[in-house]
Amino acid sequence: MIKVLYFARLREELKTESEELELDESTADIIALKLKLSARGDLWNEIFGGDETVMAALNQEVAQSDEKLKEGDEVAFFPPVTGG
Amino acid sequence: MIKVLYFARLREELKTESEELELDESTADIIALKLKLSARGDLWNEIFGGDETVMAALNQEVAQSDEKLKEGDEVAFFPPVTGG
Amino acid sequence: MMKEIRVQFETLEPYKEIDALRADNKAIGAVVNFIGLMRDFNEGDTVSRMTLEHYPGMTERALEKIVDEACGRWDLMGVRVIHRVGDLDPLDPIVLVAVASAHRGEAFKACEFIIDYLKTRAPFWKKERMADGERWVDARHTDDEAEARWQS
Amino acid sequence: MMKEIRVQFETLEPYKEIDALRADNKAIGAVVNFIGLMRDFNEGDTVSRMTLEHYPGMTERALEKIVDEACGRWDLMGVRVIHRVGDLDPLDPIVLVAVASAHRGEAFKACEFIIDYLKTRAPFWKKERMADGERWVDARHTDDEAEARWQS
Repeated sequence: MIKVLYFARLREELKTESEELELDESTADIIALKLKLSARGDLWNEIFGGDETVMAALNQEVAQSDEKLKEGDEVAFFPPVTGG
Repeated sequence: MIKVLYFARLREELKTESEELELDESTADIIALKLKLSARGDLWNEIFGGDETVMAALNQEVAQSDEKLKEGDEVAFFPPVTGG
Repeated sequence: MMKEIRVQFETLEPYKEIDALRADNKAIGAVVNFIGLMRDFNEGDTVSRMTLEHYPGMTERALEKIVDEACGRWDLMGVRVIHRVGDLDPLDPIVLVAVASAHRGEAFKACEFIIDYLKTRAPFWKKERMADGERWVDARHTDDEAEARWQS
Repeated sequence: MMKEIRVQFETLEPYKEIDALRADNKAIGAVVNFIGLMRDFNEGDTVSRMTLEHYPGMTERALEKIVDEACGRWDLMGVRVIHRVGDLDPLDPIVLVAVASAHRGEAFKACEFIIDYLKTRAPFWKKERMADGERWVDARHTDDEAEARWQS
């Protein structure tokens, strides 16, 4: 299993704070995971399949799209940060 | 008359806080005034005739050596500033 | 090096933090601090309230990394980064970055470096409430430029 | 633009000044401030006390000029420059430069600009007291370099 978290605008629009997914082909790396999520259609497709800038973190560090996932990983998706 | 002020190390070493001088050839500009002061010998010569960095202000603005003096001017001599 | 990094729901009290940073250390000659405040106006609209969300765990790691990087680049005697989350009203401090050093040059650079990186790398998100609804704040392009300055 | 420039024998209270600078102005998004503090150590010696002398009249004019120059260069909402004179003990604030603006970049630049110019252009002189006597502080070469950065 991997844990997937959503923050800010994403969390609100997707009405999802977090979920657990099986680790398999469709969640092998972050880019695969994004494809899987966009396949859910509607807002999921708009957010993960479109032009929107979505940042990803792997185990609480900013991650690149091609980073491989392993059992127990925590992946987070969120819009560009606006703190400070 | 012109007024001449001394600050910090200069004030202490010369044991002079301020003095009034006649406006004449020997006080026509700041460089002439410095020559006049160094001619007093001893510490005056060391400070105004030597290698020491002495800054000059004319009417409370930093001044160049060749600035002309006129009746009522306030000239100040002091070491490089060290505030802040 | 005294280092303190905190994310809090409680009101941020900058002066208390600066006092704690100085901690009666007579070797400190310079304290530079940045206080980010909630404005009642943004992008042409009056903003009455703000909610700050963050990613617990990642936030602290990101801030630690930024502060450690600053400590590696400059000779510092103390750093404090305190960031608010939750609901804020206009005038409320959002963030404090306070840096102490023997001389001012390093404190200035480190303070600006930390806030520039925080703005682009620490997972905080602002949501503004206006008279006619609410909106998530968009990332500012100028923040990316500010960060990029340090990469040389 | 709220501007306050002061030279005082009384204890400098940075937090009071920063509060006055902010003055409940909800448009201020950034406050950057520099606090210069008396250190108990300089040039390898323990310093127990310090006396600051200045040139009344010229000091205020010089500070006004520096602040006006900063206000011309950057878009600021408030500037406060308060400088101590007289006798100081270690830990005492010597100078506060506090700058408020809508966004942080301008406040950082203006604050550093003002203290850099103050260090080389405002007529203050420090005298340090050590266990075995006293001495006038020499001007620092790095201060000239800091000022020169802004001349381009």
